[in-house]
Amino acid sequence: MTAFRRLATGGRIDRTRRHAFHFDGELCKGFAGDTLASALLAENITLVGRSFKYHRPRGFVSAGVEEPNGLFTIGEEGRTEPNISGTTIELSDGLKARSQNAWPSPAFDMMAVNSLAAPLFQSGFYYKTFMGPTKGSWMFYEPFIRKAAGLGAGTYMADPDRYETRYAFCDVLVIGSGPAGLAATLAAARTGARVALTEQDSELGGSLLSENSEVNELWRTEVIAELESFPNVELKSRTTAQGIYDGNLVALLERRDHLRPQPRKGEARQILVQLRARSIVFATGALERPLVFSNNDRPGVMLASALRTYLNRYAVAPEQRTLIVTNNDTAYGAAFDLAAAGVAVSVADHRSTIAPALLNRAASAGLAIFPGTGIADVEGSKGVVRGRLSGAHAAVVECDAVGMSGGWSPAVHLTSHGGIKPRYDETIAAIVPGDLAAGHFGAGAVMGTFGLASAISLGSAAGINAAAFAGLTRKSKPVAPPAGAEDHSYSILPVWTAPRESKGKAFVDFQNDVTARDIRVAHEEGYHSVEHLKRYTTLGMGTDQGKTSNINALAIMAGLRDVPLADAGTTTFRPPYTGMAMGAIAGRTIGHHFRPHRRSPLHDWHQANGATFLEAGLWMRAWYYDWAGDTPEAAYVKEMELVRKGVGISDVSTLGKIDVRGPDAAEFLNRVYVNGFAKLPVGKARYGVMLNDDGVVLDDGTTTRLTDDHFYMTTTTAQAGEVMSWLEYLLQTQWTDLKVHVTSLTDEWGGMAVSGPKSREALQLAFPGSNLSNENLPYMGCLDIRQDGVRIRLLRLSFSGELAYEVHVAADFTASLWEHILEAAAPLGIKPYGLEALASLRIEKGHVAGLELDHRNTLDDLGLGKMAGKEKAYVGKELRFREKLQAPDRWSLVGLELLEPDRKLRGGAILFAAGEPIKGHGRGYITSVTWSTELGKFIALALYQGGLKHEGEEIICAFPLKDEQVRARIVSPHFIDREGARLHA
Amino acid sequence: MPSRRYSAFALARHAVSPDLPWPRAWRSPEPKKSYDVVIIGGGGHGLATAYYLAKNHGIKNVAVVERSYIGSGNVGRNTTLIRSNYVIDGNTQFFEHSLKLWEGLSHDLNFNCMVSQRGQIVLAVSPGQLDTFARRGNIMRLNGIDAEILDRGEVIKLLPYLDYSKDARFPIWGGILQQRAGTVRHDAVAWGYARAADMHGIDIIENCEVTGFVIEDGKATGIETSRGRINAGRLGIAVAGHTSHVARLAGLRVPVESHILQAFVTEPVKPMVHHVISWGAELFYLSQSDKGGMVFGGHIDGFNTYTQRGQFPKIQSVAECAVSLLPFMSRLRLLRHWGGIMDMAPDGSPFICRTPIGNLYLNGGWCYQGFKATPASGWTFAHTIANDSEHELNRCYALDRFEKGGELDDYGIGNWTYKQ
Amino acid sequence: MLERHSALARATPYRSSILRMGEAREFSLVQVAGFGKAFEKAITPFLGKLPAKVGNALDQHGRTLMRTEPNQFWIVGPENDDIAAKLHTHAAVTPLSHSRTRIVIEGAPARNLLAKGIPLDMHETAFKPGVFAMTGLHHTPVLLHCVGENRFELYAMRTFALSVWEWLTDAALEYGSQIATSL
Amino acid sequence: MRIPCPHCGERDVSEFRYGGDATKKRPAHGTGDLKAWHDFYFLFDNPKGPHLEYWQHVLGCRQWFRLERNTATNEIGEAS
Ligand SMILES: Cc1cc2nc3c(=O)[nH]c(=O)nc-3n(C[C@H](O)[C@H](O)[C@H](O)COP(=O)(O)OP(=O)(O)OC[C@H]3O[C@@H](n4cnc5c(N)ncnc54)[C@H](O)[C@@H]3O)c2cc1C
Ligand SMILES: NC(=O)c1ccc[n+]([C@@H]2O[C@H](COP(=O)([O-])OP(=O)(O)OC[C@H]3O[C@@H](n4cnc5c(N)ncnc54)[C@H](O)[C@@H]3O)[C@@H](O)[C@H]2O)c1
Ligand SMILES: Cc1cc2nc3c(=O)[nH]c(=O)nc-3n(C[C@H](O)[C@H](O)[C@H](O)COP(=O)(O)O)c2cc1C
Ligand SMILES: [Zn+2]
Repeated sequence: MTAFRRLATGGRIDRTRRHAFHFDGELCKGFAGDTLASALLAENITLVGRSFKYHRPRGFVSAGVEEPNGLFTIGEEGRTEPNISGTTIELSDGLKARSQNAWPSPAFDMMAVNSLAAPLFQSGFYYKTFMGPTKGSWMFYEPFIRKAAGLGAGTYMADPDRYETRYAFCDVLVIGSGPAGLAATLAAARTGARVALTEQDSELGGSLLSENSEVNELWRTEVIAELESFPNVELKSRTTAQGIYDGNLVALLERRDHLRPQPRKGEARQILVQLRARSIVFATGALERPLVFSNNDRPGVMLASALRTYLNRYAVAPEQRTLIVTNNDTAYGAAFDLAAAGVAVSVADHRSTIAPALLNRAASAGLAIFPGTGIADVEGSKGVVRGRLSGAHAAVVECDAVGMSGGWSPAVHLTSHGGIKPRYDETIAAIVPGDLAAGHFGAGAVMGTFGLASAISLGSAAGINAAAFAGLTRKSKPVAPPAGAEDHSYSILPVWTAPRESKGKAFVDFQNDVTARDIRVAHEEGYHSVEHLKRYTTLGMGTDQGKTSNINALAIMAGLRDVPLADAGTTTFRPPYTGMAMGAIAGRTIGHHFRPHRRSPLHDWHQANGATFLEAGLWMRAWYYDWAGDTPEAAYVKEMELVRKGVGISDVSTLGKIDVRGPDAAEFLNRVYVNGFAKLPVGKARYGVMLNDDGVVLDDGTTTRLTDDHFYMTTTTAQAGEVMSWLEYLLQTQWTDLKVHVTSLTDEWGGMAVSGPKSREALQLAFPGSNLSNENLPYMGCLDIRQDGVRIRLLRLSFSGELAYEVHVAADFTASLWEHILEAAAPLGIKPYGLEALASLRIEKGHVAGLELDHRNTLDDLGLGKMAGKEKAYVGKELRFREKLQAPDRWSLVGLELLEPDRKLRGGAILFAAGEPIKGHGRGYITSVTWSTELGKFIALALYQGGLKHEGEEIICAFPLKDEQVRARIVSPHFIDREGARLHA
Repeated sequence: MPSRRYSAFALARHAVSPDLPWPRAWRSPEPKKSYDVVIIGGGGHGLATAYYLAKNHGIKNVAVVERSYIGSGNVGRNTTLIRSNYVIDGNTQFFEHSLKLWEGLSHDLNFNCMVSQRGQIVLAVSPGQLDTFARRGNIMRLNGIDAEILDRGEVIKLLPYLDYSKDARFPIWGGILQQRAGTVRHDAVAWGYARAADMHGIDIIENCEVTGFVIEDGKATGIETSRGRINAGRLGIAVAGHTSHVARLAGLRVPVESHILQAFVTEPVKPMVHHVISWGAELFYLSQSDKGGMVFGGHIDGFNTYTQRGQFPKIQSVAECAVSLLPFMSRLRLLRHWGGIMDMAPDGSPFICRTPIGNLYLNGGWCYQGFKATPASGWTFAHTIANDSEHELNRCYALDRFEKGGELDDYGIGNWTYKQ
Repeated sequence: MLERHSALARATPYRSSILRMGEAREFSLVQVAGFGKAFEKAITPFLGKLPAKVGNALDQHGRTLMRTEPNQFWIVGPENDDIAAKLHTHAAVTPLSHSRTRIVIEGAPARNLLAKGIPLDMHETAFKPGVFAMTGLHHTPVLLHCVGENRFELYAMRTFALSVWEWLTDAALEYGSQIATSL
Repeated sequence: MRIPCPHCGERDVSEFRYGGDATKKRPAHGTGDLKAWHDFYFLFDNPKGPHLEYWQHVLGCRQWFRLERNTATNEIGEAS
């Protein structure tokens, strides 16, 4: 019966440092250097979970990242982490691990009844049922299916830990620290290259750590010692190369949480490194494959190499007897080491002829060898009791553990991320890398060369070649192998599937409970392509991504289809190589730091003076001020009245500002704006509209001519970046003959709008020395003045429709000037007004803004058609005249007045002509709404079919989301001061 | 030959007699010399088109030719969101028709596509955005489509695990819910349509790449393929990301650019997220698959490519969205990520139409909305091919609409393929 | 009297024994641009030798010249520098002193800190004193100038400066004092 | 992906902004040639293979330039 024990001596564990940990609430003990898996085995806990579909008892299969079975939920509260494989978790004191898919416990699991219904759950059964009785029935079944699936349970609590990201660069990156990787690193380092070695394991050494050879261990420590002496070498253990991206970008996940479950302040739990390597050496080794036979999922059935690792690295061995079943040479390594540790070992070898060297050594080590013999089945329910052999020797062997080896699969994953398909190699019955990309090199088991000496010599060569590719050609002497290192011959007899007669389930993908029979069913139904096989059976789609199962499955399917494995192909290898925390990918760019805040030069003032802010794109904008009220609804009305009746000041620093200059500046603007700018007089501003090439409105703003060849352009806040890039595009790629320079001044200048009938008075108080008379600074005029030696630009523009000015000044002075104006004009009752009022005032005036400029509307839709130059050429002129863009019944800009005093207009309401049925898409919709202080009613801007042709008509504004319909009248969008008397006052 | 119908009974029968073989879902026939109709592209749209040609129009001498394995394209790699929340006249009706077809699809195909109407919530991050959502919702209601507007409090009730703290960079102002929206098991759609089409005698020919067209005096009469020449009375192109490439073989230059969109899945966990969640701060959407993985995605990488590999900066920004909106995602582990090639149209809306070449029809320009469109796309494309004229549902999806200014820009993004 | 108000006036200061980080004010930044080689000839008398390619900086006459575009230079000088006036008639001169906030980062961990957010090789053999680069930090455009072995001047957009500062001080948590994340 | 800016050298793709097919010839303005403008703006060759395209070093020197890139492999060629 399956049983394991800890040996008194040996292994790499530190017996002086004990760790206490909990498994399903039970207190267990282990040592530093243990993994959760080795510690549990040492405690003879072999049944650690249940499979997710059939709820079969499961134990550890492997000792590494490929583990399909031994998954746990570790940590508590915000640190709860499901689906962690016990073979990769380093034991730490106080670790809490819980089993999955088992209730109340793995040993006694209620859901085990599932296995009775097992015959139903063959591949694809979901697609064949749960359809009835009615159409929507799936909605009834789905919750049960969902509950049953899903492995471990996560937590809703936020993750308390910190993650960081980092950029790094090097000449040569070596992935994997086995003999091949160590040799490559050393050889590359000797050329003077900047070398990084990355190893997912906690120690460097790879497969060497699983051996018990003193010479090899000596070699390992000497090489590492020499590497540590190089300033140009970075050794990263606990760092997994997760993916390789275009441009030789390698995503490395560095784990820092191994020994401290709760990191200190500012200390990252994990770090994602984006490393750019000039060249890469793959030394990722190979993963052993299970054999497919009945009940091969019983706890105690493991990979032979895993038994060897547990023995040599963790000093954990099967109680007394072990049965090794293999089709190749490597399993003998495990067999000999186990025998040497006093375990009685029998070996069933599918091959009838075995290398004499092995047979002799076996004989002297006292192993029972059964050539030409495989395994048909294992007996035992929650562990193995005995193995039933078949073939030349149909013996029954009592044992505590079964070590299986179906051959080796090179870890080719990373070599394939760039899109290069791996290929099948007959001689070792394995998938090996296809051609490597330029700058990529490989050595050791990953390339399918399974020998120590060759791993080192080829690794050393790869290191030198990689350095040379990165431009470092200095001589570097090859790395010498350990004394007496040799390449044992490697032979394998591929056997992919169990002898037919046995009836128990034979698993291919342990985690997803995919059996050989499921593959047969997929074949019957025609899901032949490896991709269909995968998707139909979910094979290889688990947390292990099929590291142990893919090749066996492909081979079985190839066999059923009777095509050579080479033609079957493989599924696509995708990053990440092993699961990686989402938090690590996001790093610190989350929460408050998710995206930068863009702040006006007046931000601090707003904050200190009762402003409530609103996110507008990246900008933080002063929405309304508490002097006017504590809700936006209350405040904006007060702020509007202030502007209509007296004077207010508002922050317009967010406007895009662009410096346009050069001999051809006027010509340039004349081309990008629909209206003329060539003849704009110096000292004058003009409102302009730009189209995109497609003839749709891109942006609007005012542009001022400062001198003949110098203009000051403003854009909308939202489009500033787009417009800037667009102007640069035109100048740098299309109109390269134009001598024009554009520079963004958005950050250089702050701006404020001083608006209201009393605005001139206000500014006069602020700038007593300047002549602000209507003559000297008329509407659309520009005047540069100085105050305390600081240049201030006064633009007589109005967004609100009142007499108004924009005051622009260098950013650092904006707050000070703002305060100066507030003080100077205090007698007039000047106060700040925010974004909400700003937007409402412009609605009353009928100025279009973001909600109307949504890339769907034309000049004519917005009632601006008249602006466009008839004769001159401008961007968008041609496509603007496309048939449908000129159609008379297009939706175009109108104003609306609410006709039902006690009710409300709402943005997003759909418009209908009075009396017509309220359905379909209507004749338009409301873009922006406000309460009009001037008119004492709700008004809105809207787009309506045919536009102002319908002026005066009564229409219906439907808002079915609130079961509302209100009556409104179509009016001019210019609700106030149509003839513009106030502007020119 | 045993009945090919799927049912609990059939399952039971196979359970008791394990050696009773299941019938093939679809045959893999050798291409015939000639067909009445050949559909190019064995994705969702191509297969659906073939199925509706047989079912709605009685045209059964049909082949679907697929370069690789069916479902190898976007239908097999998308984030499976279905919805019908469109504002533009034409889009609204088309996508609602699609959603109605989804609702009956498993029954219709006798194949469980796991149509899960778990509801989609789109989150607004500003009052202005809430207004644009309101317009959307109102249009939906006025066209008989379900929609509810949610205030912040209602969102908190439905999705208590989002970040509502003061640290949230973009506070949630509310959202819009379509309860009938949801997800569908993507591969099942390809397989279900293929199997149902096959039952009508339609040939599904995999590993058969179209390499050229046979065009005689302005009419398409056949195709050259990697498996030889196939003659056809009529030809339909439904190759999504490869639209330009295949159309060019017929001498057509089309308003489509191929861009990569990435998708992501975490390790499977027990049910946590019971809706489809979309975010208004940056394009981001997430749902939990029945297998338990969080399936999510963002915007396209932003430059044209035919590689199915994404760039890391986009991967990062999507992860940032995920963790910022759903802080608990931080500890979940990314299992796999991949990409698909999308046929981006300037206005983000598709083409289902005749072409300047006789007997040649085009279905493309799907951007990231093509999966939800699959049934209606097949339905209307079949109609267009069968009748050599557009169905009223796809009349607005003409190839030459830009010449006339007939853009259908549902989100007001503007005519840029790399922004849509 | 009008006074200058820094974008970082309200920022939480950063303290650390190994890393110095703070705003360096009192500088003038002038951008000069022109067309073709002629303009370079015209401004050389006032500025001296011009950096040959984008990315090179030269210190001379108490000023730092940086070529920021093929036909454009940045002149960083003392706050009261009058160079703008001198160049006015010879090139397109644009004062930008207020558009950028200059942050000095100095100390052993400086390079590691910057490597957390700047997608450039910060290795001392790669990013040497006298080199500058225009690149991105926290999604915003920045100009990073290496002015000493482990001393850098970072020019951030004024409207983003506080966010960049918040990002930097958060990233530097492991080297020094805690800061509140939300300001 | 790494993109070689002609002025700043090789940089991370995240510093750039894509600008579309650079082989398209922009028709003259003011000709009223609707067809030419339609084809220029709305039609794409969208080749699977070599592609000459515009990029702007938007977080760097802000210069627009042409770049050769293979859309089938993302292999980067010359920038000009
Ligand atoms: C990551 C991602 C996420 C998405 N998310 C969603 C979503 O949530 N909701 C949604 O509605 N849409 C989504 N989409 C979009 C949707 O998947 C596609 O629009 C839709 O699948 C396209 O239709 P299709 O299924 O026919 O395309 P495909 O499945 O790509 O079919 C096209 C087929 O044509 C074949 N083909 C190409 N060239 C040739 C040739 N020369 N000869 C023969 N065959 C050829 C291809 O191999 C392919 O199988 C997403 C797309 C992606 C990539
Ligand atoms: N079939 C065989 O005979 C066989 C099979 C395997 C190993 N071996 C022996 O192993 C040695 C081969 O040496 P090797 O160096 O090629 O392989 P190795 O197994 O010794 O080392 C590979 C290392 O790469 C690491 N690794 C894998 N993927 C990684 C990733 N994505 N990121 C970071 N680290 C990763 C692994 O953790 C491991 O430490 C030889 O001594 C050989 O005899 C033999
Ligand atoms: C909705 C959805 C869910 C997925 N879930 C998983 C999963 O749980 N495990 C997995 O390995 N892959 C999953 N995938 C990804 C596929 O394995 C595969 O990567 C994707 O279909 C693209 O195919 P390719 O990687 O072969 O190019 C999922 C894909 C989709 C579209
Ligand atoms: Zn550059």
